[in-house]
Amino acid sequence: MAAQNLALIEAINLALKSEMARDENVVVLGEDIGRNGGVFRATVGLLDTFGGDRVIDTPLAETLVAAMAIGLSTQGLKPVAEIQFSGFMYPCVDQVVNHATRLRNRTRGRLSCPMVIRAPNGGGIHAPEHHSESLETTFAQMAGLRVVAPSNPARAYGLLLAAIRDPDPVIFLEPTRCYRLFKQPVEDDGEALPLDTCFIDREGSDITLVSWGAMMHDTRLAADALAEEGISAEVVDVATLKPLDMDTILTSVAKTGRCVIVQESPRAGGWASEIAANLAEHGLLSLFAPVLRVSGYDTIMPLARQERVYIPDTERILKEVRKVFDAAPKG
Amino acid sequence: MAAQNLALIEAINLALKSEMARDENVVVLGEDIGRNGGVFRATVGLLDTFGGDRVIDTPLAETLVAAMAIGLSTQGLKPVAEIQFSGFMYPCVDQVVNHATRLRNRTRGRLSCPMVIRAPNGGGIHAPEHHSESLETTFAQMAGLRVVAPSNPARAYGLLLAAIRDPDPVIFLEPTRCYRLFKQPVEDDGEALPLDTCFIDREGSDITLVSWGAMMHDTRLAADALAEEGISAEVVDVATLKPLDMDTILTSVAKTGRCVIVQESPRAGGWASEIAANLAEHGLLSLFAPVLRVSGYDTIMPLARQERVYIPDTERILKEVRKVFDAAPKG
Amino acid sequence: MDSNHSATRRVASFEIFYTQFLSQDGEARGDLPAFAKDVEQLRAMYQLMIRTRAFDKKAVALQRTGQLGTYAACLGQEAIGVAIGHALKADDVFIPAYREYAAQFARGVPMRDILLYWGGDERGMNYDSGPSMLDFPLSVPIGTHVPQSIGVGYAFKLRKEPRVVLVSCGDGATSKGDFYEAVSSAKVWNLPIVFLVSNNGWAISLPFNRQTGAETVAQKAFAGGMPGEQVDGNDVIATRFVLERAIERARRGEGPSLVEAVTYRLHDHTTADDARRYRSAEEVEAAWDRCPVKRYKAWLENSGHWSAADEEALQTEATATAEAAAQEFLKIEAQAPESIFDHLYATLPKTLEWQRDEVAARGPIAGAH
Amino acid sequence: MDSNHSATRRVASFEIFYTQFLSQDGEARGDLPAFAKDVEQLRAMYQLMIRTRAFDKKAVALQRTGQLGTYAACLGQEAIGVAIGHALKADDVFIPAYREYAAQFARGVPMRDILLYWGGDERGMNYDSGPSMLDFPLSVPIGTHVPQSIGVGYAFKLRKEPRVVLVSCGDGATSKGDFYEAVSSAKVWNLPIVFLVSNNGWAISLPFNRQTGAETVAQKAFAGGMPGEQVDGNDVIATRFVLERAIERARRGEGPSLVEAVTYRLHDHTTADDARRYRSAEEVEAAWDRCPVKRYKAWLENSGHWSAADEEALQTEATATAEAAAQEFLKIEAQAPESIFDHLYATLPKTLEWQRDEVAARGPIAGAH
Ligand SMILES: Cc1ncc(C[n+]2csc(CCOP(=O)(O)OP(=O)(O)O)c2C)c(N)n1
Ligand SMILES: Cc1ncc(C[n+]2csc(CCOP(=O)(O)OP(=O)(O)O)c2C)c(N)n1
Ligand SMILES: [Mg+2]
Ligand SMILES: [Mg+2]
Repeated sequence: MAAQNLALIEAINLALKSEMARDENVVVLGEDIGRNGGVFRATVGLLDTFGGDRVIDTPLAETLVAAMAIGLSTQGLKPVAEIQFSGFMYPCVDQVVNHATRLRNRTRGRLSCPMVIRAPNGGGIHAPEHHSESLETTFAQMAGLRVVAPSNPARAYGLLLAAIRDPDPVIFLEPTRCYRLFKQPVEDDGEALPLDTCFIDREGSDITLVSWGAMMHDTRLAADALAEEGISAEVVDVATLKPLDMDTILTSVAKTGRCVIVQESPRAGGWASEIAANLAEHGLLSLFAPVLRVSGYDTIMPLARQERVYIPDTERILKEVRKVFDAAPKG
Repeated sequence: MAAQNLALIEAINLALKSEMARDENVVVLGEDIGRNGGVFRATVGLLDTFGGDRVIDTPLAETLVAAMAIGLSTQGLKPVAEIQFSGFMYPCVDQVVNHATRLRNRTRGRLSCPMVIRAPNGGGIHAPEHHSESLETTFAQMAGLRVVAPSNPARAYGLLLAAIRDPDPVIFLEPTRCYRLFKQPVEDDGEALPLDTCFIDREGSDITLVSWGAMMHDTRLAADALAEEGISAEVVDVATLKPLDMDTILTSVAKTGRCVIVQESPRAGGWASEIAANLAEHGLLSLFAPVLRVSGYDTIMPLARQERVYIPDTERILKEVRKVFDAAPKG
Repeated sequence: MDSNHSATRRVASFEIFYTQFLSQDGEARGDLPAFAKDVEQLRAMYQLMIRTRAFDKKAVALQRTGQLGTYAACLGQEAIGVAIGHALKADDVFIPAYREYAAQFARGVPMRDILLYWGGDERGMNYDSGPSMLDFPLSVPIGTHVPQSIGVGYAFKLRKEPRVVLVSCGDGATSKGDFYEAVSSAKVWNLPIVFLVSNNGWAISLPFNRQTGAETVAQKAFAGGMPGEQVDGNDVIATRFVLERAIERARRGEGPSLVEAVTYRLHDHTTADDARRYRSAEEVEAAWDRCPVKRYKAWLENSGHWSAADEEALQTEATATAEAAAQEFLKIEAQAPESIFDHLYATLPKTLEWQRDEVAARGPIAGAH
Repeated sequence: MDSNHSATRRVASFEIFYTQFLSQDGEARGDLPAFAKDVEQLRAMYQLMIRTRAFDKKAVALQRTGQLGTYAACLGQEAIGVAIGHALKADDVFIPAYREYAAQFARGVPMRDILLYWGGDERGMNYDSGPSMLDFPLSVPIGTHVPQSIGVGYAFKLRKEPRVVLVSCGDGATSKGDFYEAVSSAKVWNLPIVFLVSNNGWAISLPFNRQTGAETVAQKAFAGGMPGEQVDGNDVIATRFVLERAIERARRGEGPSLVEAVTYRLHDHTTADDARRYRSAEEVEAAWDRCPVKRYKAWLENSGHWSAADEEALQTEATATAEAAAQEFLKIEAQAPESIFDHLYATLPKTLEWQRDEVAARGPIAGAH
């Protein structure tokens, strides 16, 4: 099968189609995902292809969506639920943490919840209030869960396949502002990507830049800018946030001695802190300089006019990188 | 007024009584808090003293409890809501993050939510399933919120007064297994403690031990054990978790050069990671050794029989402390 | 239910009533309510309806030309907002959904603020004049605002104030647990709350008959032992009448109730939506026949309360008013970037000052405005 | 509601029926259901009730002597569990609240497992025999399990399997949004679900009339357009009859319904509770007159289906059975400490292996067992 040039949202759609065709137990559910094809069009065409039994428009009730996915998953189905924006996932939290993540443990393996909850995550598209939040850490804290945040179309495709096939619950957070930002060749080969390994997005030797989701785009741009200055940045995509593959990051930092972590969510309690804490524990001796975090501020996500004040950009990334090199000059 | 010797739960009760007497706008609400006096007896006597209008038994609906508190707080009342166990706070999350934390910001200061949600937090009392969770990081991530976790009766009294008087929403997490663990003289002087400063629980020079809530107790025991070995541990109580006072911790670490952080919640994404990340950023040059975290495991909180496998204890704290001194011997 | 079985007896029964004064063609049925004797009020209601429609049109136009963010039009639902605006007293509290602009205007929200809000500016929620100063800003997370009414109503009751809270939401919101937690409990304390549900038949692409198994929204009131009733939400006379009755009952201490205003969303869900994907042109066309403006205008004219000259003057004024609001909106200065810290807490904690300073030092950012 | 107004018409009406076959004193009313012709079944139902009561007593005794954790007794509510156990088919799915031990026993859960659960051991949820292998473990977060029934019922419907899911909860749970999100939507897909609410009058210290403004739980069904009915939950014949009817209707594809079983909690809420703080001795005493065992026994005896000798043999056997379960429970070996990692994921991620290794290396911990 030839690779098609796809935007990220199209790769999501392709993965859903592909896996629904391959496995009749896969069902999708959520608000406006049927006839309407999803508010971002992730589920376009599924209703016509797979019918209303497997493409389930739910009432406007996010707790129900999560709970229904739990119920479906206990019966051998593989539900892939969509929440319209990650800011509306909070009503799912109780169901996920108090049920989905622990049914296997509670029943000593008798029942389990192989289910996926997908949602667009993050800001940058001038959307209305509550449509631009970053929820990864809310979920990544929860034991028994996997959290995935792809950064490009090919990874979105392969990781979504992996998430659907995984025997445990997975939260799948898609980078809203990258949905149509760029295209990439994606082959519909049905190949899943591993769910527990960071991607080395680009190799480098002077500093390790770590990010995930939409911020990977700006991180790549920052690496480009650094390259022009003769600084070689290794870029790590932590697309599988939970469980966290620190080995790849530690190996990289052992090589570069410097690390900056980039996230969009507020600073305090973000996943960047988890990574930095692991570096403070295991990487201290390889570090030439403090580990710096570039993040959203500890504020409410501003409405559209000020969202760019909040969201980190290349300039802010480069500023922190410079601080690192000021503390530990190259060479 | 003479100080009384009180257990932590009694200090909570005293603070509620004291503040309800002082300020007629204070109301308490929650499940079984009226005639029953609360499942842990935190609200005993309030109904008789202040009447059913101000001591509100709510239906069994935690979203409602949080939303009702929001509504009350917008009208100039000062609601103090109780959730029976922190594991049942998840249905409050949406109301807290999508409304309480941001009403002030959304209305540019026109409306606000001066409210407190209290709950017992953590395990160790052989309670049933879902009664032993640690929720502080779930909330400490949220911008616009304060999160408080007292570790002894006197601080519980002074911090609860401060929380009630604070003009913004506060999550107040009480250490369940310390409710009746020890008593302490508490004076009903109506004096609030500051909401943005760590307590130096004990001064020391060789290592900084950082903790909060119930784990403070074991951390103090660990410091005692270290003192016998001639190691002087400074113990910092981060009772006001959010916003986080890193200055006190950094000052301490600048002095000791070593740091171990102790938390009960799972390791990944816990508040210990936030503190360690800040140390990796600002304290790297004063650190002689890696920053180690002692924490619950990244598992579901086990049922009662195995809860002690999960909850960190003095032995586990001392083991990490020894690793630190192995990496950077004293002297 | 095998209700005839001798071991079985009936223990409770419930009824739902529907009220409509003005037929689709503007004919009056039955004795009109007392307020209908006050011609000035009748005219004011019509004026508010038309101004709202003009505003709505302008807002959509601003969005289509890239001058406004996503906007949720109220086309076809104006009568409900007008009825709310006229039924509430100044010191009542309104907790709105997002299509009752007419009510917000009546309570003093400047049109500019609504534009600011959808334009992505927090200042659009700082209603600073008239009764709206007491009101909540609209809630985007559907239905989550509904249980907050319980706290507001409880505060009124605790203080023995003769005030009422009206909380509104859409039919979609009635699927949310938040809605039911409020409905189930309001009567426990007999609170002065009116729950108003604008059932416009759709929640984005989901029709009402796929939203719930219930035949009406009104019957959901029974889950809380409250009265529930339906009204023709495109009949401004009926809607105001039914709402006023519910509000005054609540004010007299007779407790909460639920009103389902049956209406239709004539526009796309928002400007980001294309309703043709999920509903037929015929359905929408048929709904235009039930348009609240058409019907009310016909009745006002037939009753001699409204003339062609009145109409012309109003249309001109309404368009100008909307245009003026748009200009005011477009000219407003950007907030300072560091204003994102201004109302985070009553006082910014000192540990966050460096973040504000960083933003302030950086100055204006490309793309922020 | 001013229902006589000429602009107002009735558009819907609803009724709630209550079913009781056996009076408080064990007199039968009306024609008994068909299953009452099968004496073996009638006796089996009684036996299950008595065994459950003996179990309950033993569990409380274990707790009082420090050999069990907090335990939620089912005293006074045994008829409901028995009815469920007899009404469900083997391949149906039961999603229980926490007082239907009789139903769980009927479906194959060993008594030992219930003790293990309240003893703080996850193995108490690994039901490994009989129909219970399909069932959910009980849900401590009140009401949260209720909407999960929608997914289970949907799976049955999707696969065209003639199976039913029965989900049970208490009156307190009916205040939770989770409950309503399920009730509101079940009929959208006409799912084969029976919602069973055991209304025992109390949610810990909150009496039903402070729990909700609704007069009955049954009427909450109307929020989802489903049938709702009440049954005397202390009448095992009526409860089984009503449940079977609801279950078989669901199985025939006629959709979901809600059954409110009116009962009373004769025990404290749990062994950690002291009900004397919030309810009177008179109330409890009066409730003992409505005890499900007393009434059913009287009727069985009067009907000649049960003798004093039967009773004596059963009591002896039931006590011995409970005792044996207790011994089995007390003798079970502790799980290995590192078992807390065993079922976290299908396969433990390699990044967590060091944690398991740390626990394993440490060995047994004081206080863990
Ligand atoms: C909790 C939540 N889920 C989903 C959305 C996305 N969304 C916005 S409006 C809407 C439909 C609302 O329907 P309804 O309540 O009937 O109001 P209407 O738009 O018809 O006025 C949806 C699903 C949201 N804003 N909040
Ligand atoms: C979400 C949640 N909130 C609070 C509790 C604490 N709690 C346990 S049982 C109970 C009362 C339950 O009442 P009801 O549903 O009527 O069941 P019953 O105990 O009467 O059988 C409460 C408040 C809980 N377990 N879960
Ligand atoms: Mg609608
Ligand atoms: Mg009950």
